[in-house]
Amino acid sequence: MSLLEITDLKTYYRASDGWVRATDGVSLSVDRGETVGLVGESGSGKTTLAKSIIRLFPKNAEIVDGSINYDGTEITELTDRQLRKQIRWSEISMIPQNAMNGFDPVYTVGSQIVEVIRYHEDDTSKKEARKRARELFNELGIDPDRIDDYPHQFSGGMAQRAMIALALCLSPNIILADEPTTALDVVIQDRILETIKEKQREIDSAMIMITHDMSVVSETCDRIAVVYGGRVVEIADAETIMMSPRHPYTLGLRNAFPDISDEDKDLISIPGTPPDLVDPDEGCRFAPRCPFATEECWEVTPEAEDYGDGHMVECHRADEIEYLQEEAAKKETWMEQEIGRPDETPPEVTSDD
Amino acid sequence: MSTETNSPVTRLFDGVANSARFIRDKFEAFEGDRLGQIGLVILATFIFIGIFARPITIDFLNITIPGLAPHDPTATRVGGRLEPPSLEHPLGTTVLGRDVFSQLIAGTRVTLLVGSLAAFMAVFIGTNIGLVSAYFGGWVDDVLMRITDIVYAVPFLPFAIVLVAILGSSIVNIIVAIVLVLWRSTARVIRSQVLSHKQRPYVESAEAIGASHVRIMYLHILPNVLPLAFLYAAFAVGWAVIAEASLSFLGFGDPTMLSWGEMIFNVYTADAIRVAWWWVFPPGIAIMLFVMSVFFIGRTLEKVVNPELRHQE
Amino acid sequence: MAFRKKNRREFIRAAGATGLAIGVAGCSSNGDGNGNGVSGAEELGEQIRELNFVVPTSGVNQFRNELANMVAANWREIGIDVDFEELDFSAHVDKAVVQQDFDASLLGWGGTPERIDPHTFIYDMHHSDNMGEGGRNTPGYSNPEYDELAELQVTQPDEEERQQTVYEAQEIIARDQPRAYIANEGGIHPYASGRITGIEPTLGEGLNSFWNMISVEPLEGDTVTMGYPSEIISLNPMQDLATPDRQFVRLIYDQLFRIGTDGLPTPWAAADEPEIEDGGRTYTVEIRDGMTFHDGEDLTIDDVEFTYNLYADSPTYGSLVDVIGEIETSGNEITFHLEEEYAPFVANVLGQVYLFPEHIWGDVEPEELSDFEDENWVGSGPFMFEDWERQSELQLRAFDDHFNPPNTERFIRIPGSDVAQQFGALESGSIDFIGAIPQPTALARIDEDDDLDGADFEDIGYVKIAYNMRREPFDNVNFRRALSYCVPKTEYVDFVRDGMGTVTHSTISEHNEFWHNPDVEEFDEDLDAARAELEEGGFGWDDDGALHFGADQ
Amino acid sequence: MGLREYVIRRLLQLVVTFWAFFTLLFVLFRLVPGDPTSMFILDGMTPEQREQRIAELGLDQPLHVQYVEYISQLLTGDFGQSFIYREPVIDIIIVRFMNTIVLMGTALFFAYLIGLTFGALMGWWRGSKFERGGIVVTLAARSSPEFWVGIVLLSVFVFWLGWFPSGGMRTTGGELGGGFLARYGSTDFLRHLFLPALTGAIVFMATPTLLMRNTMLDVLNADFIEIKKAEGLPERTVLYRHAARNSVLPIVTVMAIATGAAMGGSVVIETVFNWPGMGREMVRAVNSNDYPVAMAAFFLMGSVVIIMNFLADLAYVYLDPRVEYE
Repeated sequence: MSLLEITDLKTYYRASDGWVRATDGVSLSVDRGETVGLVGESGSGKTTLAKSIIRLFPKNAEIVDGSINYDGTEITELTDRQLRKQIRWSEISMIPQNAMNGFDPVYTVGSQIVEVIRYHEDDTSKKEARKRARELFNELGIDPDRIDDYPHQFSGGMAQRAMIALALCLSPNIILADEPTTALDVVIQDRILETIKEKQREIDSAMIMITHDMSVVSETCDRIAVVYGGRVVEIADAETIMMSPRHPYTLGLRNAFPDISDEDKDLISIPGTPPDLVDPDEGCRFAPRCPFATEECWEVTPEAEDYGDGHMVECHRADEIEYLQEEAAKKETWMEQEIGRPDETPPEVTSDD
Repeated sequence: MSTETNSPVTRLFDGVANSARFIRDKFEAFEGDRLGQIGLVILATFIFIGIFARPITIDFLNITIPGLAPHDPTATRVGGRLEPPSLEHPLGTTVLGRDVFSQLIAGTRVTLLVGSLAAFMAVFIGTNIGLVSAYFGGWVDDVLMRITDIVYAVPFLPFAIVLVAILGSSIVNIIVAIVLVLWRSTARVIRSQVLSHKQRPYVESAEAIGASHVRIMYLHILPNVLPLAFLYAAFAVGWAVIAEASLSFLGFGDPTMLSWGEMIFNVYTADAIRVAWWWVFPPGIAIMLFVMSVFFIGRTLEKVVNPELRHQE
Repeated sequence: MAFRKKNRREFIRAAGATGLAIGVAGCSSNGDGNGNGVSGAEELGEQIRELNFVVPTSGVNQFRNELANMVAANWREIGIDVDFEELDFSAHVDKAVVQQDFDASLLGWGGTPERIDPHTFIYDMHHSDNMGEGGRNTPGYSNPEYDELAELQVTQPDEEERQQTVYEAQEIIARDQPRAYIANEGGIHPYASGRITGIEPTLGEGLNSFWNMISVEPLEGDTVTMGYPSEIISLNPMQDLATPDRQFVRLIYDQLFRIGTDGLPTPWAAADEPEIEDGGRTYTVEIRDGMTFHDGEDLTIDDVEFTYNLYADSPTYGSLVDVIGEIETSGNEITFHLEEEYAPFVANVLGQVYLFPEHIWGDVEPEELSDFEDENWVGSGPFMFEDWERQSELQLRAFDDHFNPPNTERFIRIPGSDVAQQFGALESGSIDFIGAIPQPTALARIDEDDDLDGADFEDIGYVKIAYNMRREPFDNVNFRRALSYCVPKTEYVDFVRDGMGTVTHSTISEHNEFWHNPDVEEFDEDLDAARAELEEGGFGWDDDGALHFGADQ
Repeated sequence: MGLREYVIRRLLQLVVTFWAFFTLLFVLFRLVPGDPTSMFILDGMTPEQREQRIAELGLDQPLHVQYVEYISQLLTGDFGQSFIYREPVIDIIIVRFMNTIVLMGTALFFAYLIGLTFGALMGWWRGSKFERGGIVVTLAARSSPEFWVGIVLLSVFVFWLGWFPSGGMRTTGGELGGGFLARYGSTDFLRHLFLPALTGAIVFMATPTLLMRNTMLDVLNADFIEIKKAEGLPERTVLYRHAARNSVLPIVTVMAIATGAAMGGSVVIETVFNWPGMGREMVRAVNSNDYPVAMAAFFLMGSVVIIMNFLADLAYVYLDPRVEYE
C-alpha cells in the first residue's frame, strides 16, 4: 500500500461557460520517501492535481469524483476541520513557487513559523517553537537571528530556504513543491534543490515536485508523471521518461529543454497552447498540437496502456516508439503548419506511411 | 545616426499607436460591462441635452436649431406660482412661475461645462506636475511634492468659498477654485507612475541618444502614462460637478449660469422643499445620474489601465 | 446656457427668435421702422458706457436679487449695457458705501424705530456733508437748495413747521432722483398662535420690536423662544452694533426714552416728557424713582450722568452725543445743554443712549470700552442676561423688579442658518416666533396650520437703488429719472414679494404718516416715459438700439 | 535612515508645511474684499467710527507688518481676537470645532465601520448579485452631493415621518455649557446627531467600501493567503490575522485624506441641519471679513488634515514593515 493513492480523481471548476475539467480522471500513487515529478506546461492541470491532495482550491472548485487515500485516510471525506488539523502541513506541507510572496509581508518570518507550529501542536510553548525555528534556519544555512526579519529583508534564495524551513517545521510525510526554484537564478537553483533533497531524505518524507522544467525533474525525481489537459498522459521512472518516452507530448517537452548530454541540440518548442478544459470533446486532448495525430486520435480518447515497470502511456501510437522518437527529434516535425486535423491539412507523416 | 533620426518619429508613432490602442481597448472594455454601457448611454444623453438645450443660431447658414427647453428658463410667470407637474409644465413651476423642466435642461450645459473644463485643466496641471516632479527628482521633486502636500491640507469647500469671495462668483472663478485643488491627486498618481517608467530601458536608451529632457518627458514617457491621466480625468469630471453643485447650493454659484446646484439652492431659499417636490428632486437626481454615469465609465476605464482588475470581476 | 443676467442684449441677438421678448411696449419709439433708425438726439455722440450695477446675491436676499434682475433687463431694454455684479453683503457695502466704486447699487436701508424721526432719512442720507467714504449719502447727492432745507429742519422745534420743511425736502429729492426709492419691505413675521399670545408687531420691526418682546406671553410653561436667521455679535452696548444686536441690548439696558409703538419717543427711565427751554437748546429730564440694576444696586442720577460722560469718551459712540455741551444734575434731574438746536434730540440721543451701572463700568478706560466684557451684562432693563452659547441660543430671564416687567419668565433666542430652516423649526414647535419675513411659500403653510399665524407690519425703511452722481452720465438728472422709470416697483411688491410691503416714491415711508409727503412725483415702471426722459436729456439711440450721448453733450 | 531620523525629518516637513499653509491663508484672506466694519455701516456706523475701528484693528498697517505680527502671535498659540465679536478667537472657535469634530467623527466612524465590513463582504462574495448591487449602491452614494443626501433624509425622516428634529444640536432652553458628557452624551443630543451624521456616513462610505473591496480582492489572491490555508490555519485566522491586516494598509492613507474631505464637507451638512459647527462659522466669518476667526477655522481644518496625514505616515511605518524611511 502506497503512502498516497489517488484514484480516478476529478477536480472541476465552475466557470461561466461550463465546467473546467482541470483534473480529469487521474490516478497516481506516491510511496514513502519517494519523489514524484509532475511535469507539464502551465495550464496543464498539474498544480490543480497537486493542490487537490489537500483540497486547496478556490470556492468554485470541487472534487466531483475519485478518491485520495492518504495512509488509510480518505481525504475527500474529511471535514474541513479534520483536514486542517490532521492533514494540512502536519502531514502534507508545501513550498510555493515564489517564497517572497508566500510569506505574509507584515509579520516576521519567525513569527509565521511559530504560528503554524503552535497551531498544530497545542502543548508547544512559544519559546520552544522559536527554538525549533532557529534550529531549522541553522540547518538550512540561514543565520538563526534572521528569524526576526521581515520577508522583504531576505534575498530570493534566502527566502526560499526560509520557506523550506516553514514547510519542514512539522516534519511532514509529503511535501508539495510547486516549481520551488523557477523564481531563482540557475546557480542558486541547484543548491536549493540539493538542500530540499537532503532535508527530504533526513526526515524520510515523500515529495511531489511540480515543474515544467524537465531538467529539474530528471535530477531530483524517482518517478515522473507527465500531465496534459488535466490527465496524466505518461508516467514512468525518471530514466524511462528521459530516455525512452512513448508519448509525443513527453517527446515534445523533452525537446524544449537543453539536454545535458548533447549541448549542440536545438531547442524545439511545441506549437500551440494547452487545450481549453471546458467540457472537452472526445479524442486525445493533445491531438490538435500533435504532429503524429491520426483520425483515430481525434475521435477516440486513448486509454492508459501499461508498458511494463509501471510505465503507463495514454496514446494510440505509443507502440511506434522508434519512429516517434526519431521524427520528434527533427525540428521540421514541430513546425506549426505541419499540425492540425488530417482532413484540413493532411500531415505528411500519415501520407508517408 | 539612423536611430537618432528615427527615434522621435517612431516614438511619436508609438505614442499615437498607444493612444489608438487605448481607445480601442476602452471600447473593448465596455463589451460585456453592463454598468459601463449604462454610463455611456446616460452620459451621451446628457451631452445631447446639453448641446441642444437652448436655441443655436448658425449665422452663415442663417438657420436656428430650436432648443430642447420649451420655455425660457429665466422667464418668470410662464406658469403659475408653484404649479405641480402638468402637460404644459412636465416638472411643474417654481415659486415665481418659472418652468422647472426648462431649467433642468438649461442646467445640463453648465454641468457639462464645469465638469469637462475643470477636469481637463486639473488633469493637465496634475499630469505636468507629476511628470516634471518624478522626472527631475531631487529638489524639484521635493518642492513640487511639498506643494502638493499643502494643497492636500486645503479643505476644498472652504477654500473655494474664500476664493470665490475674493474673485467674485463667476463660472470661471468656480472652475479655477476647483482646478486649484483637484490637480493634487493626479499629480501624485502620475508621479509614482512616471517614477517606475523612469527606470525602464527605453528611457535610458533615449538618454543615451542624447534626447532632451523635454523630449524624453513628453515624447517618451507621457504616452505611457496618458491612459492613467484619462482615468483620472473621468473621475475628476464627477468631483468637479459635485463641487460646483455644493458651491452653488451654499449660494456661491455663478448667478448668470443656472446650474442644478443653484436650482436646489433656489428651492432651499424659497423654502419650498416641503411643498414642491417637483422642484427639488429633478435637479438632485440629475446630479446623481450624471456623476454616476461618469463613475461607471471611470470604473470600466480602470480595467483598461489596470488589467489585473479585469480578472477580479 | 442660461443667460439670465449678463449681456442679455447680445443673447437676444445671438439666439434669434427665442420668445425672449421682454417689455416690448415702447419698441416703436426705438425707431424700428421709421427710416432713419435714429431717434432722440439729432446727432449722436459717444455710446453710453457699460454701467456697473452692484446688487446682492440671491443668498443675501432673494427678493432683491430678483428685483435687480428685472431692473437690469429693463435698462438693457432701453439701450444700456449693464455689468451686473452680485456681491455678498459685506463686499457690497464695502464697494458701494465705503469705496463708492459703483454706478448703481441696490441695497436696503433699515427702518428701525429711531429712524421714524425724519432726520436720518432727510439729513444723513441726502445732505452733501455725508457724501464721504462710508457716509450715508452714498449717491453723492449735493444740492445747496436741498442742503438748506435739511439743515433747517433740525433746528425747528415746532413740529408743524418742521413737517413743512420735510415735505419740501421730499419733493426735491423725488424730482432729482439721486436714488430710486422702491418699496417699504413690510410683511409678516410668523408666530405660533397656538403657543404664544400678546404679540405686538410695530412699525418697521414687526415682532422684533421691544414692545413685542415684553408683551409676548407663553400659553403654557414660562418660556418664549424666538428664531432669527443670524447670530448676535455682542451684547456690549459700547461695541459697533448691528440691528439684531441692538434689539437685544435694549432688552437688557434701559434708555431714558424709548420709541413707542406710535413711533414717538416716550418716557421710559425718564419720569416724564423732557422740559425743553432755551429755544430747544436745553433739555431737562427727571428720572424714575426706585430703579435698580439686575445685581440689585440702585440706578441713580449719578449713573445717568456717568453714562453720558462714558459715551462722550467712547471712541465708537462719542459722535452720538457730540451735540451735548454740558451736563448738570440736581436731585433726580439731569439737564443737557446743547451746542446748537437739535430737533431729534429726544429720539436720537436720549432714546439711544443705554444706561450703564457706574459700579461696573466706572473703571473701564475709554479705549477698552468696546472690548470690555461684563460676564453678566448687568443693566437695568426688563430682561436679565442668563446664559449664551453662540450659534446655539441666548437665554434671558425676566427682571421682576423692573417697573415694566415682561410677560414671559424666560426668553430664548435661537439663531439659524436661514429663514427657511427656522420656519421648519417653527412648524415643528421648537420656535415660537420668527423675527424675519418668510418666503411666500410659507404663507400658504401659515394659512393651513391652525397653530400658526402671521403678524403683519409695515416698514419705514426701504429698498432703493443709489446712482453714483459723482460719475457721468449719472450727473444728468434725466438719465437718473429715466433709470427710475425702469424699476418695476409694483411688480416687485405684488409678485416677487407676493404682496408683502408697499411701493414707495419718497424717502419717507407712507407708514410714517406725520412726515410722509403723499404728493411727491411718482416713478413706476414705464419704459416709454424712460425713453422720453432720455430724449429730453439729449440722449439718442443708434440702429442697434444702443443708447448714446447727444453730439452736443 | 533610522526610524528616529525619519520621524524627525517628517516633523520638520510638518513645520514647513504648516508655515506655508499659514502664509497661503494669510495672503488669501487679505485679498477678500471689504473690511470688518462693512457689517455695521448700514446700521449707523459713521465714517469717523469706521476709521477709528480700522486703526484699532491694525488694518491700516502695511501687510508685512500685519503678517509678522500675526505669525509671532500665532507662535505663542494665540489666534488673536475676533474683529467682529471682539472676543478671543479661541473662545469662539473651540466649541464649534468640538461640535464639528463630534459630528464628523461620528459620521466617519460609521462610514468606515460600515464601509469596511461591506467592502470586505463584497470582496469575499465577488461576482455575486450582492457584490454587483453593492457596487451600484455605493457608486450612487458617492455620486450624491452631501446637501442632496441631507435634503432627501430631511424630507423622509423629518418632514414625512417626523421622527427626528429638523436641525440644531439639542432641544433649546436647557442648561448651557457643561462638561463633554453633558453636551455630547444625552439622548437628546444623539437624536439631533443622527440625521446629520447619517448624511455624512452615507457620503463618506463609498471610498472605504470600494477600496476595501479592491484590496480584499488583491490580498485574497496573494500567494501567502494560499500558504496560510495550506498551513491548516482556520479561515478566521487567515481572514483577520492575515488578509484583513494587509488590506488595512491602503485604508490608513485614504482615511487621512477622507478626514480632510469630511472637514471641508462639514460646511454643507452644517448648513442643511443648522449644526452649530465650524464650517458655518467660517462662512459667516468670511462674509463679514472677520479674518482671525475665518483663518483660525480654516487653519484648524487644514491642521486636522496635515496631522492626520502625518499620523497616517507614522502608522504606515508601524503597520507595514516594508516601508522604507526614504
